[in-house]
Amino acid sequence: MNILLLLIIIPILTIIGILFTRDNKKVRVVSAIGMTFQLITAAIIIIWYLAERHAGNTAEVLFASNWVWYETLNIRFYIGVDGVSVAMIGLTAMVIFAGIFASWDVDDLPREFFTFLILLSSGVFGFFISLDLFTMFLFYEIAVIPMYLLIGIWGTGPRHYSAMKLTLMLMGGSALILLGMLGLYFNSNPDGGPFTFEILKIAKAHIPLNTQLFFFPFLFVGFGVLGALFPFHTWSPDGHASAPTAVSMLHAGVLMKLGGYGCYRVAIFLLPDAAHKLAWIFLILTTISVIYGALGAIWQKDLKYINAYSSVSHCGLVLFAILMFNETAMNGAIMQMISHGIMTALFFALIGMIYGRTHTRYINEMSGLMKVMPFLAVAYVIAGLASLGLPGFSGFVAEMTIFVGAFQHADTFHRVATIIAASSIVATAVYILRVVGMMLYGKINKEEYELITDAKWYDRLSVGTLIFGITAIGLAPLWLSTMITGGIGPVIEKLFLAMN
Amino acid sequence: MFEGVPLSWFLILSTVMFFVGVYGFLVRKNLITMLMSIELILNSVCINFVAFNKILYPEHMEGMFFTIFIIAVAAAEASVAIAIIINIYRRIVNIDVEKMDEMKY
Amino acid sequence: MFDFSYTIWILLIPFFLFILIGFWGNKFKPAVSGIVGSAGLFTSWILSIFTAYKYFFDVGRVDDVYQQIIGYNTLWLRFTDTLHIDMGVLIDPISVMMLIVVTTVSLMAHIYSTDYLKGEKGFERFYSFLSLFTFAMLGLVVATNIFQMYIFWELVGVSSYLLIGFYYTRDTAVAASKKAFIVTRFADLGFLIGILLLSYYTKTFDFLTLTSPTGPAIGTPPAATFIGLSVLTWAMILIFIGGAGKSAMFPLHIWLPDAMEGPTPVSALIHAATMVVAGVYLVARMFPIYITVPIALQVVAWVGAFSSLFAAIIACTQYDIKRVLAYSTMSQIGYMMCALGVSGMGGHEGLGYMASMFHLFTHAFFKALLFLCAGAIIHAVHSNYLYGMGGLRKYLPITHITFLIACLAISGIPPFAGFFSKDEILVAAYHHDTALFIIEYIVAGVTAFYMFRLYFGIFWGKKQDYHHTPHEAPYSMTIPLIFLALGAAFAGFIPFSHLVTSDRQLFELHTEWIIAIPSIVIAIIGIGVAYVMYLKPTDIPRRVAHSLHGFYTAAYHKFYIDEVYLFITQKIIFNHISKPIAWFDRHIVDGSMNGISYVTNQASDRIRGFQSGQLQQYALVFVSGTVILALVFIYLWT
Amino acid sequence: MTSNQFMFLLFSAVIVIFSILTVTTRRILRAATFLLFVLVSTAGLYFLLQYNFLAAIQLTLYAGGIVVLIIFSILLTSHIAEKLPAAGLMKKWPAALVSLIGAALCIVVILQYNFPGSVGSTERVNVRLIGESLINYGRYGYALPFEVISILLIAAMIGAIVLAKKRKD
Repeated sequence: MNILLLLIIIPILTIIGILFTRDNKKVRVVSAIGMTFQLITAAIIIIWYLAERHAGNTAEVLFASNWVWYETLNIRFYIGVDGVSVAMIGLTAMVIFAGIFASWDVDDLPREFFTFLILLSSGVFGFFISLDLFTMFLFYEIAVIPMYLLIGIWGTGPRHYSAMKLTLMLMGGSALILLGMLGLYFNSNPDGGPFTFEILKIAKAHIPLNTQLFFFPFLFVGFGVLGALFPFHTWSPDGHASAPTAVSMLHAGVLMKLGGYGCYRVAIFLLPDAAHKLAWIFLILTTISVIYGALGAIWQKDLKYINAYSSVSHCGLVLFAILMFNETAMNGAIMQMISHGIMTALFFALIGMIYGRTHTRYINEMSGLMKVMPFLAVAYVIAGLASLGLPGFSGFVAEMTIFVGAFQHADTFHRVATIIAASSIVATAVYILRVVGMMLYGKINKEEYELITDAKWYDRLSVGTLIFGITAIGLAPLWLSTMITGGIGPVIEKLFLAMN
Repeated sequence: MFEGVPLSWFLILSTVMFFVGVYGFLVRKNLITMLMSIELILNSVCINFVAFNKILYPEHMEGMFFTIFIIAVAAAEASVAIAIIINIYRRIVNIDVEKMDEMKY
Repeated sequence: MFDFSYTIWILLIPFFLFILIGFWGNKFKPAVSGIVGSAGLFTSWILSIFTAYKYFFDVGRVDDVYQQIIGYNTLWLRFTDTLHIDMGVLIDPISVMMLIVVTTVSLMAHIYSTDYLKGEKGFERFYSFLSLFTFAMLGLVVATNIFQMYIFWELVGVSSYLLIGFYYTRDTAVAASKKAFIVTRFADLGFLIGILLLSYYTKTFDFLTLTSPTGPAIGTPPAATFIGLSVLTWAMILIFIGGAGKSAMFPLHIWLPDAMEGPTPVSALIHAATMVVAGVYLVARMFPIYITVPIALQVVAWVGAFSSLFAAIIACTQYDIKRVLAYSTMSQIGYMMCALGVSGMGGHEGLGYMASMFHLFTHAFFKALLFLCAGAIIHAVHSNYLYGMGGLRKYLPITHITFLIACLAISGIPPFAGFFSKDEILVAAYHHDTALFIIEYIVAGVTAFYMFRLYFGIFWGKKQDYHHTPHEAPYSMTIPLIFLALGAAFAGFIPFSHLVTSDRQLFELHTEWIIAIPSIVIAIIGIGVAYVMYLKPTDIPRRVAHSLHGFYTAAYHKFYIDEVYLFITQKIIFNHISKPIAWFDRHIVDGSMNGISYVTNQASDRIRGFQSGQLQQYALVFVSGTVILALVFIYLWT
Repeated sequence: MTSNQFMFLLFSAVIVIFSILTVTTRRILRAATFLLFVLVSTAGLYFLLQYNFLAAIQLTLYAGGIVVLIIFSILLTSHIAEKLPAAGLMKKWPAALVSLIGAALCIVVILQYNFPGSVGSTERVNVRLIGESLINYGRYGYALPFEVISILLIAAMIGAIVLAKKRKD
């Protein structure tokens, strides 16, 4: 029995449990129990992984299991983790755990809501642990589809439009991914013999440059859509604005990371030569994403839009760093994924809680909330400070790793791009402080806000978990950095070979 | 042995009749008149069969037999069609084909 | 070798206080937070004093050279094999001096605030932020590498933000805090890029490696150039931009006057004595590198000199006493920067460096004292404005005396502390560049003038009708005043040239009376002018202002720098960049995505129209199709 | 002109004229009547071609059965006096065009094709022969189509009854 399977089995058991729960009120309890176990499992996996590495296990992936799924096409159910995926598992478990508590007061069809939410998370977990492109794609779809229902049914505002837009754009992306993956499959064995979907095997094959050049854009753009690559990011503001709290959290926190992870694990790792040749195009796009998202956020009035644009900026930084092709920047990219994942989940959780109390998301309609809900307001300030890259929080660690790493590039173009990207930290400060200043500080502007209550215990638990995450990484980043460095070794090695 | 009339005359006749039937089918709105147009089409085909049989292969009888079968099928078709028409008439008190577009899209 | 690893506790005590008061402060009575905070900081202060004693008088000096000692170091984050952030404590003359300054002023602010902020909402919040600031500032001064400095640099920035915005229900305070953070953040971007440049060429963050004469920055400087200047020059200029932002040098000074919206002890601690001198400290810390790139050092000198003059002129026209002090701070920091800029390396050449540090040290005392006095005055009259004050000397005797001492000190009247340090700066400037010397000389006079304008305006002048009789502050506020006044009076006798020098070797200092006497004279002239104009309410100030009409108005409006910034941020960035981007995103990028979906929709609608349900239409198409196919196959495709 | 030709032309004139009238008249009962004329004339053609049995079937089944059926249904669904609305021009013209082009195309093809003359001798088709063929399952036997047709007819009969039956609800 592979411990990684637990990550998929626990959600399924939880869903079964939810379906057999009579009382609608108990559904959330069942979900919470299930996701607590999930969180514990993830923690055990991380600790176990670190212990194995400490004990000198140098295998490329740990906890690997490989079952044949469909003999004829050589499709396998192949799971295993390295430093990067372990980190992502930890992130996902944390966000879904917080997400369950953040949606504690969903009254409308709670059974279905939690079922889809957990189904989505199981897709994400599956994606991160799979080492076979086919399995990966399968889990990817499992993660994306429930999103449509979750936004379409439980969303707010123009939810059908947003859900449709989001789903269609992501589906478009996944169509590209599918093409790219099939391209990889049919070129996975240029020397003859059966084709394979296994990532580690494809990585060893020598795919001709022209083929790589053809398929790389498919994969990178396909995953890039999910990673909010400019100009394919527009699903993000609308989608996030309409999605219910927990869905925004999971989506921005975790699902968008599938994009970055996919770019890293599939596009860059398997097509390194093409990555080298084409990196400059995408580097320009990602640099634009970073600046553009930050500047775009300054003008917005809707909290969720601000955060969505901020996500565009931060996720742009992830792809930006991945394209730098050196160990430090890559390390920073993964850390940024984790950091942004927790941070933005925290943001969306808080926005949901604030919206639930004030019934507006427009910052100019709110003022002085610090006074009536100190806990949420302080948490929001913390999230904001983390987001603008304050030392002591994870954002700083990730961004600095990216900037230092990217700046080590010998090429002037890359260093100029780094400087441009780094200037986003000022714009970030502007829009974060603008929100904090307008919404939390000042005097209370409406009488009904006087009656607002502060966070409930489940809100506190949800927010507390995430704050713990960002500060833990922010104060002691070394272990995480070391763990990730171990994971990205093979990718860097491959890129290095491709460079020469 | 049939003398005097060339095969092409029969064929031209049936062609004309056939396309008159087609025209009727395309233009008439009333379901029953459309059915009549179909009868015309069928009839023209029958004439073809018979003429081919008689003029080209007088020793065989396939054309005639097929005509018989067509007539039988036409009878069956007419009866079912009329049953349907009456049914439709009961439902929408009309047998205008243009009004029957519920199956669109 | 003496083990300095305990010094980490000087930082950690405030950090734990921050956590403790931040999380559990509201569980107890507010006073508990004040007492715990002050007591904790007292421990830190004792430790700092002990460290200073040990370092300067016991173990620090080996063969007449002060050693740079790594008291504590631990790996925090590794980027590459050579680039890594360590967290540690570097003990050398300037860091030890700063430890003293920071803990002393912070302790005074802590004690002072127990009464100053009594009864305010958020009392414990104030103390936790104060502890956070102290922690960050201490971390900054003892940084062993430039990245650690950057980390704490950001942290002092944020604690300054939080403390300026302490009265968060006041819109001006919120705006000021935002402004302070964003302006310094912008400067920090320069700092960050400077660090990146420096680290790219030297492959290290470590101060000791960077400043070592044989190190990668000095021993083997990178050959690369950019627009005619070496990358090292660029890196140092960029780093100086960071320092200029924190130290409120022109043109990044605009946040400092607004920052006076914060509680007065905060102004005293952060915006007078400690955080704003971080820029000076940064330049001093990197001084061995600056000395190898003269152009960067020129920039430092001129920016410093210009800021000092600029701020001094504005200070003469302001009525908010805290703002006057803020501009005065800016002016004095300009002095320090200028002193660094004119300094050389080693022995008497490094006089400017020594003088700058000396002035930093004395300035911390008298400027903190001035602010705390201002706090006591505001506490008494509930107003910030000069025209609401006058004749207070009888009501506030202790404040009066201490304020006078501070004014004399800042004006450079012997034997008060400011005289010694300012005099050395003038000497250093005189030997380096006459133009700079003249600027600084004028500034000395202007400083004396505006300080005594303040002094006479507050304590003399016409008597005001106060709502209730002003009364002297309680002991917890006057004791820090007296303590700092002692410092302001006698700190000048500390033999700095034996303690803090550019090459850490002591040298003998001689007072150059040829400079000192004119500087005393101009200070007395300044005081005299102020005496004439402000001792009694007269018409002279108005007439002077009138005769200098345009210039006066410009100075009164701070030379419209704020408006320029507002124009750039509001009009250009907000309205002409961000708004169009938002529009572009919604309408062009998203519009094209929606356009794709619209076209698809329309196309599908058209295609759907074919399936009309009209039987005869189908039949017509079918027949036509058949006919066309027949035609095609018979005639065209044979 | 032989008598055959004359008879043929006569019948075909009737057929063509009444066909056209069938599809153009606006009175539905007249259309049925004209259809009857067409069918009868067709039967006449069969007679001309000496397929007497076939002609008889045509007369009884078509003229006698189907047309009567049609007339019944007309009486059930329309008023006799009612004039059908004329078809729109947008409908007429394309249909006429397609029909004309189709007809012209077919006629041109027919005229261009050179049909071989008849070869075999002929014998008069008698009813016995037809009957034997219908139940013969050897060469030239039609037992299978015959059975199929009978099943079809039964199915159609049942289907027609079921369809036309009035629903209880």
